[in-house]
Amino acid sequence: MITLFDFLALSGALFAIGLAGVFLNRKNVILLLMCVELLLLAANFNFIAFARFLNDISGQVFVFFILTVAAAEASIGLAIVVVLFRNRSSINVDDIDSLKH
Amino acid sequence: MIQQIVFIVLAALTVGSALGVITARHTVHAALFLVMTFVASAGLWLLLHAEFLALVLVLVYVGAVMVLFLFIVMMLDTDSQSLRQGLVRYAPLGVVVALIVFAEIGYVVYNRELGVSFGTPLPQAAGFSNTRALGETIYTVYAFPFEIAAVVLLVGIVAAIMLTLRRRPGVRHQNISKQVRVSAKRGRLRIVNMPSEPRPPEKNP
Amino acid sequence: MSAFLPMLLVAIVLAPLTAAIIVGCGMRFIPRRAAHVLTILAVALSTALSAWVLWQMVFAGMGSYDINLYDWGSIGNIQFNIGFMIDRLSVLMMTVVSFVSLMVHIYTIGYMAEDPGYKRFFSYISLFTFSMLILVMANNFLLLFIGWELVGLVSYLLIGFWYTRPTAIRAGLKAFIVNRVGDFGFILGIALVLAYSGSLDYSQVFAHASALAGQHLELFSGLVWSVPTVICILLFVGAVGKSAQVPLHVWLPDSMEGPTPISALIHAATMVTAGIFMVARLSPLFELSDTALSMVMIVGAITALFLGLVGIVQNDIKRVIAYSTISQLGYMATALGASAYAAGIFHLMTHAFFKALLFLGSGSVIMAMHHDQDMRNMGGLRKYMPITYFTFLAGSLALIAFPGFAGFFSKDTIIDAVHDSQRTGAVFAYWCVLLGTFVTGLYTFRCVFMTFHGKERFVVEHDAGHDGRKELAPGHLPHAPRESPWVVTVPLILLGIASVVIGWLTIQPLLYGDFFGTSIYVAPGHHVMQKLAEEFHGAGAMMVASVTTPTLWLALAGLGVAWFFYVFKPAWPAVLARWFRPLYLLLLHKFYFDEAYALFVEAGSRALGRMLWIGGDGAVIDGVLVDGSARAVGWFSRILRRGQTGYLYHYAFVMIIGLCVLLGWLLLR
Amino acid sequence: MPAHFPVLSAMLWLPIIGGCVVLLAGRVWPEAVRWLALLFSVVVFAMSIPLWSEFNTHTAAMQFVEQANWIGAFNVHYSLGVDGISMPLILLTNFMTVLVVIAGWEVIHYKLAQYMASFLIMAGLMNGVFAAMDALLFYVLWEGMLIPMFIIIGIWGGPRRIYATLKFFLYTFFGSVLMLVAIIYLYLQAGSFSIAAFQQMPLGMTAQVLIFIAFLVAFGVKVPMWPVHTWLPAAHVEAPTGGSVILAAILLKMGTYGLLRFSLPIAPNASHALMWLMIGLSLVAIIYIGFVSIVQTDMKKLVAYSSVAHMGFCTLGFFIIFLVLARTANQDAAAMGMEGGMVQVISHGFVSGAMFLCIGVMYDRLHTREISAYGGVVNPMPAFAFFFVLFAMANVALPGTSGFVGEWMVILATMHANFWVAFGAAFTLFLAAAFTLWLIKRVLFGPVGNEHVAKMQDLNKREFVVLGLLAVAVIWLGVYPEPLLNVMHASVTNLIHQATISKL
Repeated sequence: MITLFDFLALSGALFAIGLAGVFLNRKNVILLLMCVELLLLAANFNFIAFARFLNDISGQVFVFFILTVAAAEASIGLAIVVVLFRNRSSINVDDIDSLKH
Repeated sequence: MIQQIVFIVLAALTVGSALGVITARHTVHAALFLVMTFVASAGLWLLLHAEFLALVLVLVYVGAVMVLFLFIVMMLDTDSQSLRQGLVRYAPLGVVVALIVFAEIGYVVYNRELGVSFGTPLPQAAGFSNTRALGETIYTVYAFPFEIAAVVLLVGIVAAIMLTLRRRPGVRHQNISKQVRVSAKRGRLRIVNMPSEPRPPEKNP
Repeated sequence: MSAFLPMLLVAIVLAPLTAAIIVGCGMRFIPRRAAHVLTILAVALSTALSAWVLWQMVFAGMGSYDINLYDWGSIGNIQFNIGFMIDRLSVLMMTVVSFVSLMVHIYTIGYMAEDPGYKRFFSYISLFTFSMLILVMANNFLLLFIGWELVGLVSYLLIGFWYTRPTAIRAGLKAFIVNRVGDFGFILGIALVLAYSGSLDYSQVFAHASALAGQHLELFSGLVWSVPTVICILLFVGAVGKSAQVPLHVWLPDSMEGPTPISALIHAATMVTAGIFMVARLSPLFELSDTALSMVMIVGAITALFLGLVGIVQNDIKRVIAYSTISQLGYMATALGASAYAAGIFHLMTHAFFKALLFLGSGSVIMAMHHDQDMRNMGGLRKYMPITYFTFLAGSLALIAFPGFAGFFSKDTIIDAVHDSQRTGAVFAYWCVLLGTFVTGLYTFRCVFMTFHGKERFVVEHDAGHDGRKELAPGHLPHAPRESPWVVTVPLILLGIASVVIGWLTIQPLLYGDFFGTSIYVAPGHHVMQKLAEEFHGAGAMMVASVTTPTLWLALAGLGVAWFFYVFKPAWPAVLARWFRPLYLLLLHKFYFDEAYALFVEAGSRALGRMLWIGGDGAVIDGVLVDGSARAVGWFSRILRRGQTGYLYHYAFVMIIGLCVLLGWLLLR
Repeated sequence: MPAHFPVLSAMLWLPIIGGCVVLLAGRVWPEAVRWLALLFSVVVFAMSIPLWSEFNTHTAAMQFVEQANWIGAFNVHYSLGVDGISMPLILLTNFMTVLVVIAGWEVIHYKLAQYMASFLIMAGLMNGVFAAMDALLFYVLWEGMLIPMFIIIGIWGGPRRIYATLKFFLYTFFGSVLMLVAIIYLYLQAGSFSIAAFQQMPLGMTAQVLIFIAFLVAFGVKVPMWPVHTWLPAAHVEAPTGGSVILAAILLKMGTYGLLRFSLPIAPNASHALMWLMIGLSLVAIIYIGFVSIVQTDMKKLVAYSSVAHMGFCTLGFFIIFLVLARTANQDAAAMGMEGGMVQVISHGFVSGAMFLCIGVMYDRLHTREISAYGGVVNPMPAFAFFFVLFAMANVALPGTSGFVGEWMVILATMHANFWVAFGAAFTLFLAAAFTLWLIKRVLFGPVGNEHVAKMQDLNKREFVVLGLLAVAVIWLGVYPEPLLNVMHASVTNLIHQATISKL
């Protein structure tokens, strides 16, 4: 039998990998966005698993919304990356430091 | 039994490709790994009887969002070598943090009473349609949030367009509406009132 | 009669004020002639009405009169009123003030004839008359103080009348500020009166004066003062300022920068005597404190002698008279200190006439000399301006107390009164005032001889242009000195007559008759005047008796010395000045009062101000407290800023790690 | 005017509406801006006259009261009312606003509509501050009023205006934040924001002392008391003439008003315990600042410092009451001190406003405030010199001018309490004379200082009207202050009563 625990463990692993990805690929904005997608995916896993095991469809509704927002986020994030690249010819996070100077 | 085998395979595939996302040398590879993760996840969601969302994940995420990612990655001429510099510097920290978070999550999941029965999902009635149930809930209970989600997407579209819109100087346009609106009285013709006889010459110019 | 009187009193006061306002505000619109006609009519009205009230009081048996006009302000039981108290003392002052003011008004027509500020001047002196009248007519301390300050204001404005002269405006400022130092004590004294008697009305305060006597005040811990002593000393500080007593006399000589009519009116006859009047008016309070009266006497005596000495070395004709004024005010103060208030007021009155005369006479001389005031450039003017000479001489004789002239009666009485006084310091005061007569004789006739006798030390330049427009060096005149016009000489003659006869006529009623009645209070045991009254056998007898007193001979000795040095051997004074150089310098520098004040008060307060401003406000408050706290915040922020690297991923890391820690804390707690 | 007419609301809102109308007119009809501003200010002033004429002088209760719910959840009310302490201040505000509008008539060219609107809006807010009976309403208006002043100094100010506005804003804001804390504490204790409830509520000694100090910082900055006065010279020097006038004439008065409305009645025991602190600070203000004023070289700074010294008299008069009552139990003498302080408040409004206007008149001609740039101004400008000397004399507290009344009453009341305090207070007699008349001497008198001075034009009609109105006010108050005292008396007596009963 596949238990709830299995799914939660899997989502935990995905979440941890997403976090580690933020640390590893700290310079590449596109990869950072991908890591965020991983984090969201982990969260979605939890929702769906709980929806299944509690037999409550609302969990899936939330996933639906999260997907919506994630899509919007990804599109705007990528648009920003494009503008950024256009202005700076780089997507290196190290170069985005006008807040510091 | 088959389900368990499928689960193990898909879970391994998910975790493995997720690891691939964060460790891939090239951004394109990372994106492709992410596609793999999503596809495997969609399979897992099918196991959880979330057929509609599994399909949405594949169609919208893999089909649209990830393509967009690949588009951008390929469109921008990024120097992936410089981006990977100093990768190891924070890697131990990342691993430690990831382990800690994983341990914490595991602790929560394992030790705390979550209020649900582990391992025994309730059986579903015959003829149950996941899509129909989801649709009934979304269009009744969550109708208003659903509309807001639509607005969020609209805003996302508008914002993305506005951000990337570029006005190039020196491009000649035709402004049709301006051309149509033009009239003789406004702007084209000016009637100047001139004195009919010349002024006496001023002493000091 | 009594329904009519308040209106009449208000008319006395308001007539000059109205004239002053009309002339002052309408300065641009009314002609010059209207300015003097209007003000003179107003002051003449005041004079006539005052004289009428005086007549009513003395001969028609009118009693004293106390009336409140309106309620200036009231807080529960504390009432501040505007009201008049008319008794024999105030009505005498009113008459003297308005009469002298009238004379000065008339004189001004001639003296200021060519001045561009003609109308302004008339406005000011009318305003002054108003202020002085409310000062003397007040029935409470508030109105007294109001009048007291207003005369100070007008004095300030008039000393600085020629506002383009730096010395004049400086003198005006000095006069005001020095007077304010006196007022500092005055207002504290008034405040004490209110605090201990609950009222500011003379009648109330005097009625409860005896209750004050028993009260004490601990100013310094362990040092207990009686309340009347503190009050009277503080009030007298005001008088010291206003009446130019040591050490606040320094403003009066400088005030001679003002036009001469003002010197006559304000700085000789009326305003400077306000302090004397005030002490006499408040005699019921002063009688409670022997200490305060001793102080009054000693200060007065010092002023009388030592500032007279300064007069000997001055060369500016007006300054000589100014120092004589200070000295004579010292005599008056000494009389007050000896409880001889009547004698003090009597001297005030005679002095008002003859000193106004002297100033107006000197003004006449100054006009003839084309506004040159240095006596070293005069001499022999007697034959050019006989009227001025004889009136001036009359005034001088009155000043040195020559028998028969007004000053004789008043000054001799003062000296006798001080002689008889038993008060602490009376012996010292007696010797001061006695020696003072010699000094008076000396400087007065030095002035007369240098101005009117001897060689002519001025040069007449006939070719200098008859219009006199060309600037001439001091001592150079475009034409020979001439007698002044009638508007100048008539007041001189009138005042001259008054200076001769006023003492003779009024000594009997004023000093030994019961003229002042209840308006001056002398405590039992302080009656020096009673003793004098027993020895008094009429004005003629007093004159005869004076031959046997040292006073006359000292004065004549002064006169003789003056004649010797300034007519007989005019070269000797310079030799003497060389021989006694330190003494000469001391006198020439007026005992270095001005220098000391300039150094300690003026420069000192400026240095203190600068120190407080730059050191206190700038360095401590702004530097340490305000900027210091700003710097502390800045320092703290600089440390915090290190955390803000500006790198996106650092913020992300902090968020993630924070999340970890938060989660861990939630789990482990 | 009908009896139920909400006159105080009109005082509060009409100027604000007027300000908006003027702003609008600046866009659509710029020629009318001046006249509209004048119209509104005069109408408001005219409407405030009934406050005086229909005022009941026999009661200390609030009059012309208006009450409405504002924020029900927190028990906040929109409640307005005046007593004898606030009513004269409202009249003063509206009077000075008229003068400021006239004074800016042709001097201001840059953004005229905004300038006029700022003053109108500020007048409304200040009226509201004086009329508010609800602490939160008071606080909101108090803070709101900072904004127009901030704008006035920041836009029409001198070269260092940004520094001055920041200093001004930070100082006052620092104080008022503490006040907000105190108000919230009091609300939690009383369950309502009504000032009257605050005044009646018992409070422990520690709480009283803390509240007193919080209010003291807020109001002391505004008064301003030594040592939190250094923003004032900076702000005055940089502010335009109208700003200086309102700043000196009204804004400072809000500090003294706050002391009377909040500190004394809400924390009477703390006031009593800390009276020596207040008396000491007042005396320091009078003497220390007097000396500092002497050495100023900038005319506006000099008058600003002299304001600090004069406001010292107000606070001295307010807090001497405890000492007077302790020494003599003489209620009338205590009332005299407090009323003297109040008269000084009003009088200083006229006098300092007039002084700043006079300096503004000269500044408009020569564009400098340095004393040394002038000299002999009386020669080209005799009429101006008349007014300047008159107001200088009021600044010196010469009898017959309004400046005298307050100082006289305060010194006399102080003498009931302590000789040496009165002695210190009386220093003002010659310190004020020294710095004011020395200024007059250097600026007005003497030969014409330079060719710029020689070219100065005498007052025009507009300036003459402004200064003339002030001169009338100054002399009227000096010659006959009884009407003003009469208005205040009942409220002051009540306040002294409140301040002397223990709330422990």
